Amino acid sequence: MDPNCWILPLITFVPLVGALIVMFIPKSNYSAIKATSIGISLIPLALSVWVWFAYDRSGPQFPHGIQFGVDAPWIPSLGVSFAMGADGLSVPLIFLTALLTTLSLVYSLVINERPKEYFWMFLLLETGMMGVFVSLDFVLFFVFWEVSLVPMYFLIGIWGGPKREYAAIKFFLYTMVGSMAMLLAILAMYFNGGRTFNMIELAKAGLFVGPEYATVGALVFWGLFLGFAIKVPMFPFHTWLPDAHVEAPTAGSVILAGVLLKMGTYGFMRVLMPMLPEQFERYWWIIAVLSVVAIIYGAFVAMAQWDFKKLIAYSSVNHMGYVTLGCAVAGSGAMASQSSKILALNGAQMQVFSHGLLTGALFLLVGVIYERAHTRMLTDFGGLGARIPVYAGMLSFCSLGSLGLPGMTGFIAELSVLTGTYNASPLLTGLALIGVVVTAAFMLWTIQRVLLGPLNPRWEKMPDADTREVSSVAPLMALTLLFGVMPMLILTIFNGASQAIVGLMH
Amino acid sequence: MSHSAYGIPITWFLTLGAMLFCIGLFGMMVRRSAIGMLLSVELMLNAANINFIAFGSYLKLPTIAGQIFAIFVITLAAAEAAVGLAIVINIYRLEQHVDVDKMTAMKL
Amino acid sequence: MIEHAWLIPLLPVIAFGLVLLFGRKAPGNGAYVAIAAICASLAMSLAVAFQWFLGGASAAHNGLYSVTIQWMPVGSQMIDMGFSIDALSVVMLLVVTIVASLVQIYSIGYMHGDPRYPRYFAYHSLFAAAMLTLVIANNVVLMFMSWELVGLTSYLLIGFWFERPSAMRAAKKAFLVTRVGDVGFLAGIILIYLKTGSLNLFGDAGVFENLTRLDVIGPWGLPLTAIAGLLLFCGAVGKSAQFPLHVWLPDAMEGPTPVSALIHAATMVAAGVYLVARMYPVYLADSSGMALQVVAYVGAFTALFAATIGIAQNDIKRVLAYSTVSQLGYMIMSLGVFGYVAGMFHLFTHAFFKANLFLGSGSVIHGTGTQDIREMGGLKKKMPWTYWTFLISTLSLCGIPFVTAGGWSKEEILAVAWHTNRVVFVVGVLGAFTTAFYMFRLVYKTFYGEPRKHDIHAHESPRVMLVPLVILAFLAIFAGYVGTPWANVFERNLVPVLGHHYEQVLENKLAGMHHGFNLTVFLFATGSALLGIFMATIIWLKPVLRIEKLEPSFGWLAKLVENKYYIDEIYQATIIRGLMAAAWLAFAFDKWVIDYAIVNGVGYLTRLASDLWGWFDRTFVDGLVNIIGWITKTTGSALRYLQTGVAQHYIFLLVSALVVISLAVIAGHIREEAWIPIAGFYR
Amino acid sequence: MHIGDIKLIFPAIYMSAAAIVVLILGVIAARRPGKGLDHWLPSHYLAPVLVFSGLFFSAAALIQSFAGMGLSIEVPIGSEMTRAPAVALFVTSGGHAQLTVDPFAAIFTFIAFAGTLIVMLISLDHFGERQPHKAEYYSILMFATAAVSFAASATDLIAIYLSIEFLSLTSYVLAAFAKTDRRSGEAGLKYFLYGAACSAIGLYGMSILFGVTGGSTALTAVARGLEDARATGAAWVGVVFTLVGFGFKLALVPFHFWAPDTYEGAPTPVAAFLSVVSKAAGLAVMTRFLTIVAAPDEPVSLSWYWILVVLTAVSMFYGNLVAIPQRNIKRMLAYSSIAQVGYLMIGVLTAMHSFGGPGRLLSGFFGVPSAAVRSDVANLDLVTWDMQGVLIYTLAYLFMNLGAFAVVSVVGKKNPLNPPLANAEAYKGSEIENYSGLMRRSPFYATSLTVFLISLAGVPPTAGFVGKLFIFGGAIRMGTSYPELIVLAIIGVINSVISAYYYLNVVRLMFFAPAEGKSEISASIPANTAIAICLVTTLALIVVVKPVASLMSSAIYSVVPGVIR
Repeated sequence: MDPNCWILPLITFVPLVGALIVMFIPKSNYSAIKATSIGISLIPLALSVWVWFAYDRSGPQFPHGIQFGVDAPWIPSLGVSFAMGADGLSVPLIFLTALLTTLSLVYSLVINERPKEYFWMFLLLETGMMGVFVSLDFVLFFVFWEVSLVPMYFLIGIWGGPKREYAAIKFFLYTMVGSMAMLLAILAMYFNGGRTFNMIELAKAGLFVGPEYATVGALVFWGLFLGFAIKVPMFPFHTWLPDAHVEAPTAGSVILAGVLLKMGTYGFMRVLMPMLPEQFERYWWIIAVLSVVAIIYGAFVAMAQWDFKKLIAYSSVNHMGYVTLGCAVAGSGAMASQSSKILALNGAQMQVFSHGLLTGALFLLVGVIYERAHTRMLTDFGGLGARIPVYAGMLSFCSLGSLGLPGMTGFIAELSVLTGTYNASPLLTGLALIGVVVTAAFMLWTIQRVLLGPLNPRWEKMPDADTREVSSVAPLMALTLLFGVMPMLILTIFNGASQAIVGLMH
Repeated sequence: MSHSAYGIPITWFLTLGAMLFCIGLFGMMVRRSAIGMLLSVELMLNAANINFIAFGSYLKLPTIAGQIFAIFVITLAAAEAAVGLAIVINIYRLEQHVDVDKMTAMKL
Repeated sequence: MIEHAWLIPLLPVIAFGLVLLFGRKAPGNGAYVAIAAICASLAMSLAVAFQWFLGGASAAHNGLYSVTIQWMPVGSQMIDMGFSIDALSVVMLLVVTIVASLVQIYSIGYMHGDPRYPRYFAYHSLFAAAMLTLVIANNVVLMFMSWELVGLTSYLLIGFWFERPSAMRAAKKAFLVTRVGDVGFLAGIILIYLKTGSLNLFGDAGVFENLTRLDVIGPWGLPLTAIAGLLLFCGAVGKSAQFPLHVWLPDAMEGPTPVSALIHAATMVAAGVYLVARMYPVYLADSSGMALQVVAYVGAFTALFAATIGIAQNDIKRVLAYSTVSQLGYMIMSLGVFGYVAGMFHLFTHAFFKANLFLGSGSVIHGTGTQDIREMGGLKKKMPWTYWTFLISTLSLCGIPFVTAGGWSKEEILAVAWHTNRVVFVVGVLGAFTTAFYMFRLVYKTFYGEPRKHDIHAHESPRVMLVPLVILAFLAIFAGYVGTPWANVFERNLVPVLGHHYEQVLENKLAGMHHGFNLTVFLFATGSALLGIFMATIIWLKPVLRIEKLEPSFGWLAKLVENKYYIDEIYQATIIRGLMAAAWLAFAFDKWVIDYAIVNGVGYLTRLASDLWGWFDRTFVDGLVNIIGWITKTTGSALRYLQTGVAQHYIFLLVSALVVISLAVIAGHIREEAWIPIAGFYR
Repeated sequence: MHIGDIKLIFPAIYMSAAAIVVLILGVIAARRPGKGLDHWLPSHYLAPVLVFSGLFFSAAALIQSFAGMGLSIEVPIGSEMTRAPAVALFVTSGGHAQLTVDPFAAIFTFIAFAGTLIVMLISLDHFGERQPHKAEYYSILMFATAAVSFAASATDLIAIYLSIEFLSLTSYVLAAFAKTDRRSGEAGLKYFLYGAACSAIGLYGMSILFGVTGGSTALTAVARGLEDARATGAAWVGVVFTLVGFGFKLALVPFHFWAPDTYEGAPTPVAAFLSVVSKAAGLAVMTRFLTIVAAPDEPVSLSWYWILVVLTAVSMFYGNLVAIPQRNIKRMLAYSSIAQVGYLMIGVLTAMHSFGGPGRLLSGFFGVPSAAVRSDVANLDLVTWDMQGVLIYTLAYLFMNLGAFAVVSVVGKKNPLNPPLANAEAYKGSEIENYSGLMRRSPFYATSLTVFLISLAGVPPTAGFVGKLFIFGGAIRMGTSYPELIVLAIIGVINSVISAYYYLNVVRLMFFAPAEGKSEISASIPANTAIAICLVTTLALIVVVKPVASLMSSAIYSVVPGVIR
């Protein structure tokens, strides 16, 4: 292994140190708390940008090697090591996590109810999330996976909406069931893969190959799948998402949609595909069918919503459907040609990044309007386009982006995934295309409900978006446009990772 | 059964022990007063003593380990009785009765 | 200048950004910046055209100049993207820049005093940029991206006055209907990419070179080229408002009139025709010829169908909208019957006179303040300039030969139709007759006779609106000379665009067609037009034939036509209500079946189980249940209930558990009569 | 009878001596209140200091036992010389040691001492100054700790019975200690009656074992006796009855009936002591008994091994499900500790398989394990995962449970002695509603209780998770050859989710519910130090796992006496 590079542990644990610092600030001093928290969250952001540029696009990818690697002994008797590293798959996610956390903190400047605990929890959450994307040892991965669960529970539970407690406990138990199934699967992999938790060795070890391991392999595969599918969320396990989103505070649901959902898909691409290629190829069509159902089902249900936030939550189900579809196609064995599998996986990763940016922005915008109107029911709005032009511009930009208008990342992702899927099964592509139209329908219907039409007299004096709100949404919009017009910048990173993963899937 | 050295086979002692044990156990279940239950415990302990001594002496090469164990058991039975009575008296001082059936302040 | 062709779309984009951000403060609050940009693009386009056609550049680059940059990596290969210049794109560049600049100049007058004035010009520049990118794109995905952006700008401009609910709905309808078409276009792109392995049109690895790989029999017995062709045609149907996706264009008239002139007459709707023309090799490579058949018949049907509806419309802009749909039908029809050059030539001329008609109607509306032609009349004297330019364009639209440009292009189409497909020819002639009939009905109703509503004091529009009208009228006449049967400059330059192989295919499809003046076609075309005009005059100018007398027999037909064959109502009933019902059903399923029944159900059951025990133990504590009844009931049910608080019960349960365990343990050994050895063991 | 090296058992002796000293000081002070010894050397502050120094003695014993582990020395018994394990004490004829202070026993002694230290810190705060009979309380507590260390090292039926009884008697008294409180009296009585019955049954079982296996009370001899007496039904009944005695101490399901009432009634520090330290003793004895004597025969008929598997599963489900509707937090913690025993038993069963498993039964010289075992001995590090699960989870359980009880005692502390039974309703100290809005009133206690509860639920990065990782890991490792262990692991996972529900219910109340009108909670320094110690260990275990894991794995080794390295 090349010499330990301590950048990733730094990115992961700076927020934790920050959280401790915030704990010592007196509770009454709101401004100090907010300033230090945002200041601290800037450090990982800066480091992640440095990692983005220092990352060697053609360098070693996950199963064959790792970049920015660090490996220290932790529990040698069990084969547990403090191993971290990043490759094409995780570098953008690290940047996304850092960016969304900073923007959420900027947006949360308005929180004045128990701000100390709020910011403290947020920084702890950032450590948890960052840890998941960088850790290369299953025990470390599992610890960070659960660490990110607890602060989110409190964020929803304390600062949430009316039904927050129900939503919080539902969110916690749902994810815990998944992670417990994952724990057993990890342990089984540990014993089958030569008594080590290190992901690289496990990926190389060729787990559960051969007929005698058929049942055990299937059990392990579906255990891991359950853990990740609940987090994505995939079709049958998605019912916690609307409740959690609707009840979470604005910044909370931005992080929930922007990053926490990505842990599920990251799991698919980092664990399921490279480590269990044989099982994945046997069950890929189940995942594909579930994802297409999610795309169509999510779109239709979103159309029937009157609560703005719930609508966006269901649209996330629709968007994440594309990601899992991309993964399924990438693992479809002989069904698709190599280049279309790589294209599908590129599309999936692009959709992950684009969904993070766009849905994060949308949730911020919903928060902006909720603070002014204290209602999220679409029936109460109307004709705001004239009254608050800046907000209207931002909302229409993001909505059009999320319905896949070309010139933005959404379109590139959907195009790649659909092209890849076409090769595997034209029927699924056809169905997914229906989803595209219905998504366009409900997004436009929302814009019409909120911005167009005659101005609802209640909002005569509604002030336009102020600098805090604009500064938290503008970077996201800029990035969507930048990567939409010039996908070269980010796709070269994804491309390396996809080639490595698809290469493993023979 | 074969004629053993002591005239009577070991099974007689074992059955005596078993009967004493069952009486003690039944006593624990049925008695209302705590004192009654203490008595039953003593019965059970003595049943075990009988077993020990019987086994100790009836082995092909008899050992005194059985009797040693019995002596320990007796001393401990005494200690137990002392502690038990102390607790029962304390209860009586508080509630003027030692009827176990009525003591259901803490349940489910 | 050709190397800098990529500047042409870039200037309007810069203008869009500037006007959007500093609209209010810019000179002429945004208008002059936008117009300056579009005029610069116009100048550059003219320069490119001059250099291409006359400067010998086309020969230098043997018909195609294409430049690409790296865009997206896929595995080892790299997808790249760029722009290309050939005769077809130069023609379109000219059309778009000319009409766009004239319309923007016209808009200064028309939109004067609108509260969101700068934003109107920003959207205009964005539209121009998107359209120009579409025209010079050489990569199918770049075409699709600009295609969607064009759709977006039409959505923004139609819904410009979004306070009006009707405008808002029209905008959403336009976007969604075109989006349905775009999905087909996207599917076509995917199919082409997968089969030919590349997204670039030109170059030896490009799409056009290895179309043969597409020509393999796919599903439903059709070759994949036919399917790809049909899918691309879906996009064209959506964007160029062909039947059945034409419903959005008439409603799009909600937008400002200059917008209708530019977007819904000249340029955007023509994008569909341009797409089919640009991808013509795909249609030619189709061995079964199915795709072109469908294109032809859809075009023909739309032409006639829209023309008939045009007759019964009373809103001046809706009449022109249906006439556009019908004329687009003509272009698509001509492409369908291998009239590749004729179609493009008609597009070229149509852009000018239709834009002129719309701007004319704009100035009429601007003058009279109403759009309903039944309230107009006698404007001839009050608005002479508008009247004359309107009349010239109407003649051009009806296809009067020799004088007007429209005449040449329509005659060209009918000539090709005469040669290849007689059914289409007959439909074309009928279409020409109906077009002349409803156009002159419109002219007589608005300009002749006495003003029906007296409070309208019509006044001529300001000069800034009239100048573009005059220029367009001039073009409506002289644009035709480019493609007269004798000196067909158009054909000489356009056909090589297809590339030598497909040029040959086109040649033998049109073998034996008389390339000069065709008397019979001429007679039919002009005859039908004049007959149309005559019928209109005897009904509306000098009421010889009372229209009311025809009422009883043709009443139902008029009703039917008036309501646009109830197409909108059918859509409303089927698709839209169906979608909403599906949405409600899905949500109900999600809420009740999955969320409530399964998830909460499980949660509820465990809550229920524990609460049940809680309730059960509360009742027991209060009730004096007798011991025997209590023992049998409790051991069966709640575990928690076991914790009765009475010491004896604990010991009882202990003993019963012990007995059960011992029996279970011994069970294994009873059969081995295990007890006997004990006695033997001891003395 | 060869006495053997006394230094090994010194911690227990030291503890009893210290108890006596505290008792005498207490008596003297009680006779002359005010100016006497009570003034300048209050006994109840002396006790924790003595226990603290006891810690060091137990550490020394641990090191010495490590040195002696596996070695055997020639021992003169009566006339001839016999070989006995170096760490053996009171070796009887035939080389059977009554007490074997091997690392396994030394670690449990250390755990017991640490546990008692924390319990004493909690008691200092809970009872405050004016507790009558202070000295007696602390000395009995110290006697109980001595009993635990004896029990941990007992490898002879008599020694086991004596130490278990000694521990039980002391804890009966402790349970009933709040003399004026009716609930404590009742708790003590129920505990006593149930305990007496169970120990009597256990004794009867031992008598049968003694008889059937040829008249020797040493575990190793009993194991060999069982080898040929296996056929007789009596042998199995004997084993089952003996297990009742240990099961009572562990509060395994059918023998748990005393636990809820006793925990609720007894003063909170005593409940803490019962739930952790006395359970540790039970666990030590159970593990030693099972690994040495046990031999679930092959093919596995309905032998008592399967009974244990069923009991483990049932106690996990019973503990967790019945804890959900509880309204009193002490009662809830009682049921939760029953469930925790379930997890511990998975570890014990795994440990049993890896050493006491079939075919590996001790044969030959005083139970020197067969060749297979010796091979495992060689590479200590390889044989991980199977054995140390029990010890690591015990350590984690010790600190998180004691932490939870510490916070409960601080929050529920109405007045030094629980109010008399009459106004039981008034005494809402340990009702769960009492915890609503605790976060606003006292954030330190709320956050620490949250950490403990989350750790009990097994959520990383707490000690609970580390414990569960080892337990489930061991189960899955052995599970490949004994599938029932995988089933237990799955049941364990399901139960941690169920347990998360009622643990989080308390957390929910503390954080989300409004704290109308409840007073600020304050506690003295000892309680805060106790909570701090537990908090640090619960959070830090995941970092310090490396040394702890290797220490535990070598300790478990020594369970089998006479293992020659």
